[in-house]
Amino acid sequence: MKLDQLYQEIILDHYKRPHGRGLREPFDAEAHHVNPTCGDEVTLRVSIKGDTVADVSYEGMGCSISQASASILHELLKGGTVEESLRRHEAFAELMGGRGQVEPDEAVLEDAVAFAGVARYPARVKCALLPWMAYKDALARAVPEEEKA
Amino acid sequence: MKLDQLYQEIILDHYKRPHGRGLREPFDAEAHHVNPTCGDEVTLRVSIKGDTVADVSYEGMGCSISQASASILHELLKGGTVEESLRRHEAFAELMGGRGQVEPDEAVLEDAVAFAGVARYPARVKCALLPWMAYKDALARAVPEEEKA
Amino acid sequence: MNALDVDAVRKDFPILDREVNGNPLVYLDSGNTSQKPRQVIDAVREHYELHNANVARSVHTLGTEATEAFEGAREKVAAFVGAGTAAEIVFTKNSTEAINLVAHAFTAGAQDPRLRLGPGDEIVITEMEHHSNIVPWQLLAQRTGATLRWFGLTDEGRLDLSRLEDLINERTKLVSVVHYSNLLGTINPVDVLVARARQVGALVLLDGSQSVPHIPVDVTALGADFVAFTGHKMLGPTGIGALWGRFELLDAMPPFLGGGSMIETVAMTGSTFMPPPARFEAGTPPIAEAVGLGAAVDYLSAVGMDAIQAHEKQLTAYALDALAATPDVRVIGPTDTADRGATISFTVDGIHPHDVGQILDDEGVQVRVGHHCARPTCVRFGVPATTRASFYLYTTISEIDALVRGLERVRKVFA
Amino acid sequence: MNALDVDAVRKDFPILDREVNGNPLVYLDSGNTSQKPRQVIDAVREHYELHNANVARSVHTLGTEATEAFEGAREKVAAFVGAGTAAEIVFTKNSTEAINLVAHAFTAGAQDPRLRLGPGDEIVITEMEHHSNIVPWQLLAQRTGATLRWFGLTDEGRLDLSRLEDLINERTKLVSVVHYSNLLGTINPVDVLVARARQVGALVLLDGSQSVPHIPVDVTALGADFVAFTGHKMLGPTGIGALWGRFELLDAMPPFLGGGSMIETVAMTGSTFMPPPARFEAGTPPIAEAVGLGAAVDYLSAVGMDAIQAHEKQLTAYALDALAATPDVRVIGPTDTADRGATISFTVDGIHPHDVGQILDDEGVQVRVGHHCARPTCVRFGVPATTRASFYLYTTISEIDALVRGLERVRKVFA
Ligand SMILES: Cc1ncc(COP(=O)(O)O)c(C=O)c1O
Ligand SMILES: Cc1ncc(COP(=O)(O)O)c(C=O)c1O
Repeated sequence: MKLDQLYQEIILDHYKRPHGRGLREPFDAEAHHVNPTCGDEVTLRVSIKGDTVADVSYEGMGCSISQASASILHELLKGGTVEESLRRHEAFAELMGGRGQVEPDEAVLEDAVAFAGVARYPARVKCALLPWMAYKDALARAVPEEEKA
Repeated sequence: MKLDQLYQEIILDHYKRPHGRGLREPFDAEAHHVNPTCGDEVTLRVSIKGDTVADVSYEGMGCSISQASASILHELLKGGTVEESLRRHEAFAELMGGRGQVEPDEAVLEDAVAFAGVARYPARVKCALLPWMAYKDALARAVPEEEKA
Repeated sequence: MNALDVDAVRKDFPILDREVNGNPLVYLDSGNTSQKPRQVIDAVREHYELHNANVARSVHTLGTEATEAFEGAREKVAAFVGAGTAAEIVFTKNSTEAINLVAHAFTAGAQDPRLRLGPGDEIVITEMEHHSNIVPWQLLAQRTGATLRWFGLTDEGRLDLSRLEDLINERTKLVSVVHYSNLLGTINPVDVLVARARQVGALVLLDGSQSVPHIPVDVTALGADFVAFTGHKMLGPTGIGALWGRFELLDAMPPFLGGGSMIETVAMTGSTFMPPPARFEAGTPPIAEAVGLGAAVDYLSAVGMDAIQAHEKQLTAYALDALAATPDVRVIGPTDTADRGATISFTVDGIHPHDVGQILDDEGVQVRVGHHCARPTCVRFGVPATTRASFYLYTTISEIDALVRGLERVRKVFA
Repeated sequence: MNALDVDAVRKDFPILDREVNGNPLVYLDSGNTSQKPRQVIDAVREHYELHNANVARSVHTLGTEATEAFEGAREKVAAFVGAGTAAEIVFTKNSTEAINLVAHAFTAGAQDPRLRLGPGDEIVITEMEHHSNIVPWQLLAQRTGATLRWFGLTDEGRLDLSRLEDLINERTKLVSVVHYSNLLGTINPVDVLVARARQVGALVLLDGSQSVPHIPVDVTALGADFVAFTGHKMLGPTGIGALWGRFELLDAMPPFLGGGSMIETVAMTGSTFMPPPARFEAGTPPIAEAVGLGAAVDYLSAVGMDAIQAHEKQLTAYALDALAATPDVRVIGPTDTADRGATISFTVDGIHPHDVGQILDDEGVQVRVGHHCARPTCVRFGVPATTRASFYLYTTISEIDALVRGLERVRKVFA
């Protein structure tokens, strides 16, 4: 069943019991993203300590896909290095843009491989990407270009 | 042949040898009309003496139909009463709007019955009407409403 | 009035034979765009296969045929909405353009005092407008310094008319209100608004995008100055809409888009313009689309707008009852059939509309989810989005049953 | 490059089987609007029969299919004109709207200095423009107090470039020029104009309404900032056109029409807008029309734009020779095939174009007569109107013979 691939157990679990939800202090930057077609919103904060993503906190309204995606993002990126987070970001974006043709790398994406089914639903891809776009935006503000070089 | 009904001998004659062409003095009012789709233009003057249309003079650029129509208008209206000219105007407009279904009254329209065939060509009806519309306009300016009453 | 034979109607809509995700298509998104009967699809095809040419510019036979078809469609549309003359129908690309066209007629330097707008002047809308009847006025207010004001809504989803006299006052230049809300289903009391606007000398625009397709509309009887509507929601093609306006008022308006076919004469140093409707139809118009829209209003008239309204009322009553019986469903908008159309927005407790829509889609049931281009209405009712089912002449009771069954499945997935 | 097989092409155009006044249709009015191949007509029909839904708003299957078809069409059109990305293609209702959209981006208070326009600033056009590339600039000049200037023409129907440096100068904000004149057939030297505009920092808009359908156009290589074109002249449906613009520049432009789908978020107190192209596509777009236009560019690409250009060059050479051999015919515009397209305007001594067109129509030959929405060009050449024959990929040599035979009959009737 196609629908079961979309609403995988992992996704529904994260949706019902989101991890790391809530906006926390301290943080280095915040980004607010909206999906204009459906009105889903997420506010996301990052706290960077040296090379490490010390915290990702978020708050938002949206469907199961966008909410679960934020929860999994938190799990996946918090505590890792900034570089690692960008690698995971890229892998996730690639998976979502792959229209179901991209084989996800479980070593990089862990629980997020559950989103492979979402890639088959073009209308939902934006939901899954919403927190990730906000993350990238917040990170760019927290770590200015000069510093990265 | 449909085309022969459009380009009747009378129409072609009036086109090649127009009657009363040229702008003359004295005149009471002038009207300039343009057909925006094709650029045909006519400038038409009326001179009214009492109840009589003393002169209709005109100048214009346009196709055989609009030019012949101006020439026949001159023939038909000049020298008659204002009231008669309006009756002829009405009969001509009715003929042109009739899509070929109106039987023209030769007693009223004389040579202008030759335009019966034009009514079948919606794109050309405006050409035939151009000088008649200018006439009505000029007349309205020459004979203000109050006076008519 | 003849009753509507929904089985016969459905045979005219080829798409209704389709399956979606292995289930028969249950199209409950007509408020978004309607499906098209064979008669409309064929009219467009035939036009291209036999009569295609540009209009108003040619003496040749094809051009004459195309022009007659195009102007004939204008006459049909005019008759359909009760316009005084066909010259009162301006073809646009959609409702949105029709509304923007009116908005651009208002300027600080307008010759006609009714269209002169500046600081201190007010435009009044409502909190239940589609974005297409909000943003043009926000942009106009920015351009001119005029103030935008709006009616609030009652909890039932009706206009809050308690501040009528305050909101529509001597400073009001224009009242622009949706006739039939695309989110709430509410049908607004046009008579009350028009009467008050007349008292203060304000113009009235009705957004008829949802009313013209679904209920008999007589623009003359309504008493407004402008009515905007859109072809694709009334069985017609995409790419065409219309603005009806009182001729005298249209004639007082300056041109909007400039270009071919709207001019009287052009010189490099300046141009003069045609009377309406040509003045507002710059460039090649949607010709085949007008022909299709003409076929659409023929179809609607043949079925009968009264019959369509009665059919939709029956569906709405049935659906409202069915949804009332489901405890976790909350209808946003009027919950009885008085002054409401066949568009029902609702939320399902604890489940986001996106997820509701997704699972319904799996069952073949096509509903719209989101803010329905009426975000302020969502904000007013404290919801980020809703699920919306909207019906039309081809909708059946059993399709509403499919919706209700689908909602059970939604609950199961998210249990 | 494969040569064009005109017999095979003609089989794809159902209308070409038609008779007009008892004669086979000879359609020589493609510059006005083109005929449509079966492939385009079918794509539109199939869309309505199988995939019709609104776009960008639904999670349901039909909505997803319609959105993919619509955005897929944008990608096809982008590739067809060599745009960097599909986001550089804004769908409009026709060329005219595309040009007006750009005109409305210029205001006194614009944030971007390139779009700031007021007294002292200049906009430059030419004497060979279509009304759609004249009137929007006249209206803009009126709104802002800017000055409209224009290139004159040589007797041969070319731009008079002798005043290039004077006309395009430090005060020039925009140069808006037709790429391929719809009256004269002249193809203008874009490189010269762009180079000069770049020197003085002016933007360049090309009216590609006639070029995009008939010659290979690569917007990136042309170096302009905007190119406007229209679907119905390139085998596509009516009701759709496009504006190509450099993304960075589109992104600097304020919205034009306000409404659904162009917003990011709407509150009663103010709204924010989407990036291009959505920012400029308010309301329901011409969805089925985009699908049809996508099929049209597929068709053109399959035949090959090089092959079409070569075919038309051959027809033009033949027609220019044939007309040169008729002593009472005067061609208005270039009389050789260098830098000219397959559109030939002419006058017949002593016979008004209306009469020429009427008699040709009786023979089945469909030509356009009048000022072709380019009245200033007529004035420049001292004629009230012309007769115009314009060719396309389906035109044959024997159709040009029919035109010449028709002209003999014209002479006979008016002998
Ligand atoms: C050169 C030129 N520009 C602009 C236009 C206007 O195109 P449309 O009528 O599709 O807006 C045309 C065609 O009519 C044209 O030939
Ligand atoms: C109430 C209302 N107004 C305006 C519109 C805009 O119509 P269109 O998108 O056809 O311009 C719609 C539909 O989307 C609507 O429902």
